[in-house]
Amino acid sequence: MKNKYSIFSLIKNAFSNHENWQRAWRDPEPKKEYDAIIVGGGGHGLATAYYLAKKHKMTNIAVVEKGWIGGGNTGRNTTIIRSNYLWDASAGLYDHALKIWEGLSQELNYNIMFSQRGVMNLAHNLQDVRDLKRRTHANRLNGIDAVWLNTDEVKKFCPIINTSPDIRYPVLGGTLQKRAGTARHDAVAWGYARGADQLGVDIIQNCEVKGIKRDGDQIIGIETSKGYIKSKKIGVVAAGHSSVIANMAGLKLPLESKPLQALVSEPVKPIIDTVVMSNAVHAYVSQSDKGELVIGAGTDSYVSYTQKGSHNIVEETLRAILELYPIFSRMKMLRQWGGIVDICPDASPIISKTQVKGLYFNCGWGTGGFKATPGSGDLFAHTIANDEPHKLNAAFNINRFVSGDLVDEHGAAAVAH
Amino acid sequence: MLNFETTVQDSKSYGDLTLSEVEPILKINLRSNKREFSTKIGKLLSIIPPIEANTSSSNEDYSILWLSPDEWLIYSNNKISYEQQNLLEENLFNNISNTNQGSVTNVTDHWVMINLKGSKIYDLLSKSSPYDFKNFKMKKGSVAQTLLNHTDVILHNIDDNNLNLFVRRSFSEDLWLWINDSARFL
Amino acid sequence: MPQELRINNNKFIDQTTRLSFKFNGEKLYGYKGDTLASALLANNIHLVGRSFKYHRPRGIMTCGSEEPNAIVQIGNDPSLTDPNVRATEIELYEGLEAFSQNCWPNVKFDIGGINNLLSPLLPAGFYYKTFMWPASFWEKYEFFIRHSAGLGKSPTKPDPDIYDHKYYHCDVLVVGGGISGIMAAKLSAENNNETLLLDDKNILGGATIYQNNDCFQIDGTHTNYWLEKEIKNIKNIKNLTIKTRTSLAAYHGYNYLLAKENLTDHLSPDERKGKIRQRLWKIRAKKVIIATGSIERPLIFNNNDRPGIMLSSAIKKFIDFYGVKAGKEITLFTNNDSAYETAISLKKSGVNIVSIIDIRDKSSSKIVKEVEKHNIKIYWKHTIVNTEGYRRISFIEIMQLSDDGSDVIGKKIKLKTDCLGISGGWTPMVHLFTQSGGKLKFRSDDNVFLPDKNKTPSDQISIGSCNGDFDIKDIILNSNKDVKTFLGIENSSFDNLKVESSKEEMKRNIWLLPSDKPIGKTKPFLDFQNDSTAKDVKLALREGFKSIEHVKRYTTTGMGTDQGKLSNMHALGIIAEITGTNMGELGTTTFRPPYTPLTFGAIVGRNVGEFFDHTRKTAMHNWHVQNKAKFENVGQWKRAWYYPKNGETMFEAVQRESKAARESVGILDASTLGKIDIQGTDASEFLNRVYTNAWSKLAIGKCRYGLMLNEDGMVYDDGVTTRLGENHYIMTTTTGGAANVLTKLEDYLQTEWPELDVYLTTVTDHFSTISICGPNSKKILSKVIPDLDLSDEKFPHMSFKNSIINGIKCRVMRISFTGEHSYEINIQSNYAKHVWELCMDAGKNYNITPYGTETMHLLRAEKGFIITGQDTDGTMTPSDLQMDWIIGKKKFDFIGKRSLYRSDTIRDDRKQLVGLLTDDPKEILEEGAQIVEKLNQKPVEMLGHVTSSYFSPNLNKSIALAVMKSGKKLKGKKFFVPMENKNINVTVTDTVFFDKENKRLNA
Amino acid sequence: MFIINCPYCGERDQTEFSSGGEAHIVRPKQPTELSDDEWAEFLFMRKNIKGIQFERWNHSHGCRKWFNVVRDTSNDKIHAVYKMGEKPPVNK
Repeated sequence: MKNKYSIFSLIKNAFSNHENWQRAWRDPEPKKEYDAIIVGGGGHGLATAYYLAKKHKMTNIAVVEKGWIGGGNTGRNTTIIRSNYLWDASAGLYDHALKIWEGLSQELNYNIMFSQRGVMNLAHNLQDVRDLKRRTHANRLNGIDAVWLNTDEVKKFCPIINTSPDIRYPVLGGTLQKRAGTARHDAVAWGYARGADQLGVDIIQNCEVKGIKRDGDQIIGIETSKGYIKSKKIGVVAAGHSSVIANMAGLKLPLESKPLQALVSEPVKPIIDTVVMSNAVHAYVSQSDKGELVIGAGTDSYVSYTQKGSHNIVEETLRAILELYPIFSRMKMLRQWGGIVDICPDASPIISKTQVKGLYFNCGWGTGGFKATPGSGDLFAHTIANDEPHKLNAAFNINRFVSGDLVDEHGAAAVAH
Repeated sequence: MLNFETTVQDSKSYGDLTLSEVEPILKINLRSNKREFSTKIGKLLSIIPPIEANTSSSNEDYSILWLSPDEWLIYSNNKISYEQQNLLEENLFNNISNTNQGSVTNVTDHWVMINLKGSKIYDLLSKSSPYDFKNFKMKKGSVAQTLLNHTDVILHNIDDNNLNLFVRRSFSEDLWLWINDSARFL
Repeated sequence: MPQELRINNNKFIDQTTRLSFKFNGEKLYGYKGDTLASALLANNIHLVGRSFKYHRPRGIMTCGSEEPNAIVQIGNDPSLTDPNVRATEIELYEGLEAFSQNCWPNVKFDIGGINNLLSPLLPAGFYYKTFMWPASFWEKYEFFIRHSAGLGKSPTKPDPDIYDHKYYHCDVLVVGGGISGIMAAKLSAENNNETLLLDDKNILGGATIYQNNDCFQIDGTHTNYWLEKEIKNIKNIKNLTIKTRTSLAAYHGYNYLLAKENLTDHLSPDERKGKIRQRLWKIRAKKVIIATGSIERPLIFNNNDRPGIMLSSAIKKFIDFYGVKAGKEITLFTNNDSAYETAISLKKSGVNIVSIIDIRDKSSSKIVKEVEKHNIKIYWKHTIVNTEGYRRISFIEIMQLSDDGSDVIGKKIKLKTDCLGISGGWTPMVHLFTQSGGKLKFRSDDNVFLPDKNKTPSDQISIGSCNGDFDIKDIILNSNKDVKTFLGIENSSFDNLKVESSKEEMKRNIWLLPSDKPIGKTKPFLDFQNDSTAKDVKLALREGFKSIEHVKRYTTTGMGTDQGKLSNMHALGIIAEITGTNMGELGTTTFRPPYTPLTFGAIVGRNVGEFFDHTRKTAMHNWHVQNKAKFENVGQWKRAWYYPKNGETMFEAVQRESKAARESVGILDASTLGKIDIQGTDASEFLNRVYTNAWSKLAIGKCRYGLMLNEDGMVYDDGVTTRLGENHYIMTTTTGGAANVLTKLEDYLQTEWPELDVYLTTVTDHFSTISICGPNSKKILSKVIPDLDLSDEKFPHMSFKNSIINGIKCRVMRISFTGEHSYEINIQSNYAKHVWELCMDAGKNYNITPYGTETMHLLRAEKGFIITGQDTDGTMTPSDLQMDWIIGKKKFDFIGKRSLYRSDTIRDDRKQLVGLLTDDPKEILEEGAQIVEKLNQKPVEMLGHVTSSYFSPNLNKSIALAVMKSGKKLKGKKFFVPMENKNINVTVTDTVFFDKENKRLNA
Repeated sequence: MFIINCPYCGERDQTEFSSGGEAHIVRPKQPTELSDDEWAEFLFMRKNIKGIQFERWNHSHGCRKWFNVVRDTSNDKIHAVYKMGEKPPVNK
């Protein structure tokens, strides 16, 4: 059993100048064979491994990661967590995740700093109002806390928003989910890694998958930069690189991988105490514990694996930010970066079996996967362990693209972040 | 006769830079990928549509701007009467559209034409156009379709530091405002 | 009062122009040419701010953009205040007001300083390990964490300043105006290249421009004099554009670079008026020469963060460039020769040097010998083990280093000093190079990462010290050679320069210098702003954070506003040492743009306020304004929404407009609909393929409604298309869909069906559309166009006529979106307002009523007509809309057809369009409200939602359209619409509420 | 921000163009004869290649022509452009 983290352990370790802290996770070499292998050591992959071990008692498993854990979209996103989705299937999935978030720090004994400071979505035209009201009604009936705010209530909840009726696209109202908020992204990966490691999961970093081995329709193992590893169950959680892995197994997925950018400002004293998102005027912003404004930009429209997007996307985003928050004009962009997001045609994820036995995919989270991390891991673990989806992820199968039963979240104007 | 009302109806100067909306002249969009099209236009207007990209051909009466390998914009260099405009449009339509040699579409009011003159016009344009004006600037008759303040524009170099800018009517007041605002800070 | 820390004879500072400024309320003065930092130092102020985590007192450490500590708030006007401004960068101006940040009540006494005492409890990542109990308390802890974090304060009022953009295309861009940049710019411009030279300072010349030392000479003169002459010369080259105060922010692919030009930040508030504050340059260069130089490294030792501890090179610049003594009793601490240059500069200006502490065994280079001549005490093979002084350094303690450098030996010596210059060698500024995609290589001689020539993207080079040349001889020789090769130049005026310098002979590097105390009891700071120490890095490694990115994130090293310019190399060095990895293999963390922070204002430029987004206006816009219309934003269009009269509410106005349109006549500006002119012999076939219904048999002069799908079978757009001639149609699209429809149709024509003879031309702006609707519409039209035969025989519903109004051609369609007898006049836009006025005039006696989009929506809902985007959401098929009639079943194919026959699109329990009536006819449903059958479930099963809802004045009851699961089968059934405070009873009906027999079309 | 060499207008800034995704996915001539699986393959399934990709771009703010681009999606380098209907200038 590892050190339990608490204020007492901090005090105790202070006396020994913090020289006796144990490793948060081991650094093992891969075994020859595992009962299951998770490809991809981001939040979703590590959570999947954690729940496989914890709930399904599969402890002879490994997570293989090309680089360092949490180094992909987990460490690059704007950390927004919410569950106010339109469709029942989405609402079920994301609210399942949100419920886990609410107790995750205690579950993992790792402070992931889940901060329920609320997420507000703004409406700027009449169709926005219809769409957001539709969503709010659906949320309420699905048991998700979401309320409609008129313009004055928006202003009251977040006074720095420019709610003047004279701006180009005035704020006509918005929705608020109070249980929503943000969490510390790195901590999520590290907390799950520590938890999984403690349960016996091998987390193998700097281990790139080079090939997927099949025997007919059955998966039998993976070629990696650290050698061949046998397993009859492979769960792929490789985000932007999902198609690359799928191609190794001879599959095509309904995905396109596109650059998504984000940026932070220099840190300042608290100025915005919630998360505000806007679809029509594409901008969303929150403030980190350090004081940086965390701002999400849009995706480029072309496929790219460079982790770099176009400057005009950043420019457009900040234009929208200054429209809604003209007080931020003198704030300075400190850092800007890009990630690779895998996007499905219906802006909903895939958590599914495939036509290859033992090969499972968890992908297509697009621009909004972080919020689903615990739920996605839990449901994917269920799917792998039972070779059947849980009822909460049944709708997110690959076959929906054949049958036409899409879960279209952008048609419904839900901001997909 | 009906009153017409254009959008900008204004002319402004900033130093040696002058901006003015040109009173509407005839504008016709041509499209064709047919072989005889060029000859036909040549016969009708005594001017051949340019084949070379980003160029124009002009005579005393008309300019024809290259827009794409199968699309051109004709405009009359001078104001001509409404009746004459109609005659020309019909003549073109009958000889091109009706003979299946391509399409002829009147776009006179689709575009607003603004004339920019002065030594700093390219400084003005470069505030919000990603286009490299180096060659355009030097070659009279050059045509560029690009973006100016995120708006589609067609630019036609008619002389040194003198160009015509075409912008869609519904965007024209907005772009005019931007041009004037930017001209203050040259 | 003369400033005793000022020296006089200095050419960069204009001592005749005195500037007064305030720091933390205290009135001080400096001179033109000062930065805030140099002016503060001249006033003997080192303590400028407090650190992020422990709130330790911090002073000015550097003289450039790498400054981690001396960052201040400028001004206190809520709209103009600037947080986190580096005192080392901001130029002094008359009336400047600066404040220390991150301290309360003040910088000298800061309550937050208690964190320093608690620091044993606050190692790296402490927050991950605690604040978890009780579970609901995190937000309360977080409140305090947030308030003690952050640095400066955001402005709280809108920024009145103006920001500008400039696209710039050039042959060669030279970044950096130090000696190598000046040489490159000259060579480039003289050889017929349009060249742009950028430098972030107000004066060109980099560090050489104040390098006035006998050891460094070019052609027999001091390097500064030589460079001055060169700079004077290049200003006259015509191909060369020079921009100072312009810092390169980001280097993107395809040689696209962003630079920020500062135009007014150095001016007094009065001088700023009416000027642009900053301009963002968007540069496309055919070739780029990076000459960004290098910055000095600190040394990492116990308590190396006190005010008064500065980079040795900064002390040199303050004395040589600004004419300011950073202290009276200065000590230098070094591992290389650079500190000796500082020593000579100080000596020349009469500053007392306590001693030089050098970790090396010995050095006998020219410059060291020169220093020895001055009888300065040098402690070879010594290190500092501790420093003292809370608000300003007062003492240092030094000890001898063991041979392997891991320990200290011998007796501790205590020295009194008021300023300590530290020099840990140099780090090339490779940020831009790596941003552009270049890969680095490691040079172990002096532990630097350099651009790898073999992994440099084409069309760029790095020269000078950013390329690892630190000796002036190498800089000149290699810059000249490399630029010549890069630009294909044969001869250069720099070919035969005679350069003299002092060659560094001896190097010794220890990333973490030992102390006599155990490391746990020391505070060797790595990242001065974020307060991360070498201990933190060690802790991270101990806990298994192996990757450098993990260490960075766990310890927050390098994540401050200086982006780790000073700290990153040491963090890497320490990780490499502990893990036994070669630094080259370890690599660096990613250098993310921008190089220095960039204001949001500069990035956005003029596109704020009225220029945020385009406003598209119709030809009748001014009429609508004059007639008090309220406007609705539809895409970028402004559309008249309703026209309130005499204080009417929106509801009242819409009721009035709706009644008028059905009872007499209404008039609508429908100009925003997209219009596409379609010509060509295959035009009919084309329409067959893009619409769901059949078009071949449409007679000339007739109109038809069409529905367009996506390939996925979902409704995409709709509108009426009119056959003008055998091969000539005019298509209308929705307002929002206009541009996308055209692009999509062109895509099919160019890509899938190039064999079709079809030409598309948009005429959306050419034609304006005036819709006249209602039983008296015919009377109006006959007045406006008396010659037109409006009889039902000659001009039936769904047909069109060419006509003339007062000599101007127009097209008149008899089509209806309201179910009323209606006409649409399409006329050239420049005449449209006049025709509108003619119609208004003609309708005077018929109470002609202009109506807006809201009334239009209401009227069409009475008839059950859909609005794509409102009643559809990208998930509706034509059949879902109860529009099976519009699917040409016999047609071989059309866009989206195949998708309609997939297993889930043919299901009959899909959501389908229905009408809804509330049991209480006065009750108006909310658009977006959900519909349920059973209330007592959890979660409640939702069957659909309300898409459109109005109070119909013509039926005197509320009506609604909705989509519901299996809606087609539900007619007559009762459901609930649950609201927050009540449940509304509704009944499913037909979608057509008004005039089901369509009698009014021909009324 | 790429520079794209429009085969008709020449080199222009990326902002003048819009991307149209993977190229050479030909719309089936007889969609009705395809199975749901085959139709889904055309509609949704994409190679999403990391490496050399053949893709479509539209010079939407210029000549409005669609054309093909050969781009390496791992470094965004454009290797070639060619017109619709033309054979790729490099091996597919």
